Amino acid sequence: MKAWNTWERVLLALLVVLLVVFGISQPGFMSADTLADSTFNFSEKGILALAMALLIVCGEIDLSIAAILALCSLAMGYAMRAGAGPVGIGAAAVLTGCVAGAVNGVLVTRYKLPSIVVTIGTLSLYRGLALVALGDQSISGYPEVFSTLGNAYIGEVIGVRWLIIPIEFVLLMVFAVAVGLFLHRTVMGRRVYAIGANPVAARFSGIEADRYRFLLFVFAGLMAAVAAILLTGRIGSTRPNIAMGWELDAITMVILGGVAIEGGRGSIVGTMLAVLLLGLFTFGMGMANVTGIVMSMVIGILLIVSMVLPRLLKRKGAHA
Amino acid sequence: MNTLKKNARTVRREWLLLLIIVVIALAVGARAPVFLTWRNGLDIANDSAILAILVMGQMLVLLTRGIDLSAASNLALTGMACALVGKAFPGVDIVVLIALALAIGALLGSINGWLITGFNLPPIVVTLGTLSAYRGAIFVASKGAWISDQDIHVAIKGLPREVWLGLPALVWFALVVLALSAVFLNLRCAGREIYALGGNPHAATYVGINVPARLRLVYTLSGALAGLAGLLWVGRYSIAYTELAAGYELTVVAACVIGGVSIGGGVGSVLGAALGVLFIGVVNGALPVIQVSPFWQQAISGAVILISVAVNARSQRRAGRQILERQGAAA
Amino acid sequence: ADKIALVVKSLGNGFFDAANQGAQEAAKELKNVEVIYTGPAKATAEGQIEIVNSLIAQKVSAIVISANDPDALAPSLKRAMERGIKVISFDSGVRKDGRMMQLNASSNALIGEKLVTMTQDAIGNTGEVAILSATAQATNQNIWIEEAKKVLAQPAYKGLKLVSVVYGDDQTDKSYREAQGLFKSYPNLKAIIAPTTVGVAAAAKAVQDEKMVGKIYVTGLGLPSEMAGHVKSGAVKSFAIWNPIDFGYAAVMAASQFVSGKVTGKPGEVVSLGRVGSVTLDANSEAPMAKPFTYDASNVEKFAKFF
Amino acid sequence: MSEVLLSLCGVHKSYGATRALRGVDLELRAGEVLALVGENGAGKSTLVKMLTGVVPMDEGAIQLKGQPQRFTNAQDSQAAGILAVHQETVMFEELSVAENIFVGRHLMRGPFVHWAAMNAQAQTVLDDIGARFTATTLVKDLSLAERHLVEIARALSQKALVVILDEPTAALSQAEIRDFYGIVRKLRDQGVGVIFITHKFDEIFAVADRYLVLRDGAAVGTGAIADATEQELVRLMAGREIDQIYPHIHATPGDEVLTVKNLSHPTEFQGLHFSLRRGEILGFYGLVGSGRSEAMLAIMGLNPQASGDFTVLGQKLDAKRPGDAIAAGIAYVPEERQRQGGILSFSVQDNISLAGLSRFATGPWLSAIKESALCQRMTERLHIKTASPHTLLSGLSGGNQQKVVIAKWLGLDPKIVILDEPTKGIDVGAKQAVYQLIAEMVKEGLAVILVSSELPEVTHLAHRVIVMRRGLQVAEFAGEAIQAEAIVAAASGLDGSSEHALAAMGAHA
Ligand SMILES: Nc1ncnc2c1ncn2[C@@H]1O[C@H](COP(=O)(O)OP(=O)(O)OP(=O)(O)O)[C@@H](O)[C@H]1O
Ligand SMILES: Nc1ncnc2c1ncn2[C@@H]1O[C@H](COP(=O)(O)OP(=O)(O)OP(=O)(O)O)[C@@H](O)[C@H]1O
Ligand SMILES: [Mg+2]
Ligand SMILES: [Mg+2]
Repeated sequence: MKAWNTWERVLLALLVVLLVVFGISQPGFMSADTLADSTFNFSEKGILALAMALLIVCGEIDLSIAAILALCSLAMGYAMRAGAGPVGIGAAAVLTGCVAGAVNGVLVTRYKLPSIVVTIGTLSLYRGLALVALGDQSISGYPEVFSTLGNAYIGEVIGVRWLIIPIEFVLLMVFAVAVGLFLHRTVMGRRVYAIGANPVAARFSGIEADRYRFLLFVFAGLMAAVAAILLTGRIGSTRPNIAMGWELDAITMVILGGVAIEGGRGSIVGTMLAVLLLGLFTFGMGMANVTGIVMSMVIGILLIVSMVLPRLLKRKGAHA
Repeated sequence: MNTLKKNARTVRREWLLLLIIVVIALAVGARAPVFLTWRNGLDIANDSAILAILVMGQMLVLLTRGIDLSAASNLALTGMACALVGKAFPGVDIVVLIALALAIGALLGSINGWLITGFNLPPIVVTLGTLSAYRGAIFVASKGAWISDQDIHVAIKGLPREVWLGLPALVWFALVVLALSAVFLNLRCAGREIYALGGNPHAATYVGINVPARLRLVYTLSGALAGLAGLLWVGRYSIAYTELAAGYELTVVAACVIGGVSIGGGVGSVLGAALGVLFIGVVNGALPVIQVSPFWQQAISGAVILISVAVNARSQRRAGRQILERQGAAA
Repeated sequence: ADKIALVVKSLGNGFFDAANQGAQEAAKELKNVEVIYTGPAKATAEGQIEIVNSLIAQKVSAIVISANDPDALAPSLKRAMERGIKVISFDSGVRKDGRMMQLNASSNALIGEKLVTMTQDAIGNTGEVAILSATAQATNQNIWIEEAKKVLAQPAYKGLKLVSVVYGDDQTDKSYREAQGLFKSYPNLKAIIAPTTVGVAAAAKAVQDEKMVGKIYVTGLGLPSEMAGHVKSGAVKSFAIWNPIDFGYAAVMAASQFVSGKVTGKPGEVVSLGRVGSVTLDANSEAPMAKPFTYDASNVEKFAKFF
Repeated sequence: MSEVLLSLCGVHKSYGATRALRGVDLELRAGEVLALVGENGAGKSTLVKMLTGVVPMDEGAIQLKGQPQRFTNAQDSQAAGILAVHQETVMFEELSVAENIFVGRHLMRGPFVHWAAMNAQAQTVLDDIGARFTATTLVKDLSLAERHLVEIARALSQKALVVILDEPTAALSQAEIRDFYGIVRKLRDQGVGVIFITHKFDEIFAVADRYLVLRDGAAVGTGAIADATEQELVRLMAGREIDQIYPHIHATPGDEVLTVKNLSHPTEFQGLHFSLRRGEILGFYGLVGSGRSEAMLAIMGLNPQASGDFTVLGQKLDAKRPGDAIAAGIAYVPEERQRQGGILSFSVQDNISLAGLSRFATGPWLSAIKESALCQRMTERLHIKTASPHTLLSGLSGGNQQKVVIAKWLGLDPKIVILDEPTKGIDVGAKQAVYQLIAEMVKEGLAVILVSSELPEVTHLAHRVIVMRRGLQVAEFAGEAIQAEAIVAAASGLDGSSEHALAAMGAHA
């Protein structure tokens, strides 16, 4: 339940090493522009990872989160076509996200189904609905606000030119702090841990486990909606295959961040460090023109090594 | 009589699935008679064959409470390896290629098994990692190039088009794998132990089951079957490339779930899983025939998964232990 | 050396590999130019955006891109232009404000017409026809299909009936299954038009496997090396493509013109494409490279050696 | 004296820093029952695991019939003739009884499993021990007690030299325990050596010939049961005198705090009526599976199918959620400590504060200071032995884990405490502490419901005892009327209160 443990320290050290290595090997990597721009690549994924971290700590998982994102983006498109203003478009996304998350939540809590199976099903269902609705078209022409939200820097908006931090990244940080405070400092956060660590004992202690599970699924839908608003704004178009496969990226971030897949352990600090680590790592490799697929191979290996290494060291320690 | 009731329950579930499949087939056939032809049946069988092979591997893993998310990546990597070997050595025999596919697949699978048992890691995380790692390895091995029709070894291409005793070779492969799986799970000691350790992993060590060895076996078998499927896939579509069958692992898991294999381990039968495959095959085959927009395919398969797990969960829910004497059940 | 990045829809696609050959050729000819060949593994816009972002950080001189989505790429390419990077799109275009020039392989109208005339050559004046496309979002395929539909609407082609458009997502296996589905749904189908190199090969293969050769003809846009076998088997009578090597070459040549400041992308400007000739930008800053070239049994073997 | 079957010499075993066994010697003869006793964590189960090859031995020697042995897995030791009924149930729910009996050593015909032979042999063994189900039944359709019979059948289905029974009676009913004694005696008469592990002294004296006492991983005493007394064993186990296990209860019941009317459930229990008063200990006695725990869960709102009227301190309680019952002042210390009670991966402090988290909060924020204050208070009050409040619960002994779970509930200052089998599986020392605590609670005016399957516990502590049988409230005793014989008779239906029940017990008796 602690936010700052050994694993977080390891991640921070790795982050420093990464910055030094890329800073030396990739000219231009350590420039403010580059670092700021690199955050575009992972801000939305980071937002998904925050919701995923809460769910995994609570012993659940949501594989449909990226499909919900697609559905929310679709809702934005329809709202725009129906003549809604920016607020209406945003509200449509949020509403869709919450409903889609609630469907997951109901299936998991009401029908007592394992969340991995439920969300494999809703993954196909949501993605499929987006396909049905959109077919061979794409929607574009969103109001300027969204493009600003997705592409602009905070400095441009508040009139401080030198402050080149993307709005997306600022939002990610705000959410990270909020989710971190929630999980590590509040009563409800402690209960989330308890449910993940031992759902039966948690219920016996008077914790309404199912209500928390349900709300966390809705929250995942909400975060998917936020990510949808940002992503749709950033790329200015909605297609049914938007954010395809991002659920696995989010899960990878969470696990690398030290959250145990079986629930009850992990921290938001770790998750955010992993988001930064993976984001900057892929960006740096991208600058070296390493192809995406090789990057994901390296990340896959990294994921396994990060799990194996602590155990190997522990074993060594036990022998010594 | 307790057992009778029990068996009746599970058997009924499988009959129900079969019934649904038949009803769908007839309904589609009523609208498009071509659907009920022998040819179409063979097409569906052909399309389902590779899925069936993968599902048998995945089912073994699910029975032990694991999951093998790397199956599709393994398939693609093995397929690419076979295609490359076939390209480099045009003289190589198909038997050698099959053996090679099984061996490479098994090797990749055993890496999963080794990581899971050797370091006591959760299967979902390990196979999530190898999912990316194997996929990337294809790119590295092929330097990103596609191996297309003209470079695929003739024997690999020819194999899926072979017809033996009136049935396509792919179907034979699937039937043999199904039969071997059924024998393995029902009549071999190791198969029974897989059910046992999936049902209660902790207790398994107490009765002398070598759990790590069994887990390694299961992941290796799953890998070997994925490898075989890779060779067949490359042959059937005459192509090998990095993104081959990407995302197919979820279809495989879905087929298992529809077929009544429990994610929680220890529950599932070869017959059920095979029917799950057939179900997906029939639905996918039916959609284009009744001219449902192809865009509906994915949404429908999602809905089917949800409905079938909900039905499964209801039928498997403990019938409730009865302490009170039932009314009128006086001795 | 100036770095020019060639960003393609996805890596491993034979068409783009050939285009890269031409691009490298152009780099050699231009000297002092380095071509970076890159693209995502899956044909997605998000993947391309990540690549564009890292190209901006590398401060390349120009980006030459075939986009997976005309709108999605625009914002990050705009940022690239703000940072002084020249952006031109080729093959599958980017929205007007996201690039300085769009180089089309050919004119869209010509391609649409070509697809229909090849079909007519294969099956005569009457019969059911279906289209097997790439992804449902692919910009250029959708435009060609529109153009082909316009041509089909002309009285001269009223016997040809377009019954369906399906999408194989530029994946061989999916395209193959879609083709099979077409055979079943439309027993009277006479031709499949596949305006994508992946789809046309898969459809031809499906025709061969299902023993439909002579009954159903496949035509479309394909690579000679992949299609030679199918022409021989009779599943395909003719197909068309522009020369992808030339295409890659021309795109890089155009980019270098922008880098050296010789052109800026205003309508009416003449852009020199080296050995391929030169083109004039239209009102949308677009230009076609050449007419599509038809391949059939008489010449396919010869070209199969090249791409 | 008969030959020495099994001998252990200088056995050592450590789990990381925990030294579970330090140089234990043991000798077991043919046709003898050796009682292995000791406090929680003394190392009894570890010894069993070593003998059965489940965990490897660090140091020492095992000899079976004079032959040195080295077991690396459970199959080795089974093959050598050592069979065990483990403390944790070793059951495979989805498999048939026959397969559960033969799992790990399936009968084979050629390369294939010989189902027919397995079913037949299993049926023979089941018939031998008087089981009333068939070998092809799935285990998930059996009751808890029937499952234990399957475990016993597993141990008896093969030619055993040594049979080890690790707390085998924990879930058996009185009648079944009697049957079970019969089986143990039969084994002994066949010349098998039996090692019998239990925390119940009556069992030791009923079946054992010799005893071996373990304390902190070392053997501290051995001898013939005939020469031993309970006092002496307790002293050996605890390393000190424990003369008075049961404290004197000073409290006298006051006003009514809880009334339960017409508490029913479609399958588990029916028509329960009772009330509870301040300072009163109300015992609930019954055989395993008689529905006591289920009824308590219903009071807590943890049993959604149940219905009934509850009044707490004059207020109606609509117990649909555990939070409501907790808010009304009811605390429930559940039966399964590790599954329902504590969270093993949480620290002691986090466990203690879990049920009343909102009391340590300012707004939504948790206050670590308030938490640790409570934790400190409770550790002192209950004498919880822990290195620090931040030690994980999994690092505590069973008895101390139980105290932590009790502390969690006492920290809420409840009016009513329901203790469900509070001493299950904990040693004498810890038991005494728990009894002491109960006495203090009622002295302070709390009302206590004590659900227990241990007769002495209810007879010594309770003011009133309600007996349940098969989901029904069949008898109530108060004051002088609390007599062991009468309670057992009511619980097993031998008091003639129900003809059906008599018939049901017939097969066991
Ligand atoms: N797997 C394990 N890992 C670490 N420590 C363990 C493990 N199993 C047992 N121990 C520790 O070893 C010691 C002996 O435990 P053991 O289970 O043998 O006790 P026991 O005498 O059977 O107790 P009980 O009466 O509670 O069953 C205890 O301190 C226990 O905490
Ligand atoms: N056959 C069985 N299968 C699974 N669980 C069982 C079985 N029999 C009893 N149990 C479990 O044991 C627990 C106790 O059951 P119950 O409340 O009915 O009896 P009880 O009188 O409290 O007996 P005890 O607590 O001594 O077991 C319940 O939680 C129940 O789920
Ligand atoms: Mg023990
Ligand atoms: Mg109980």
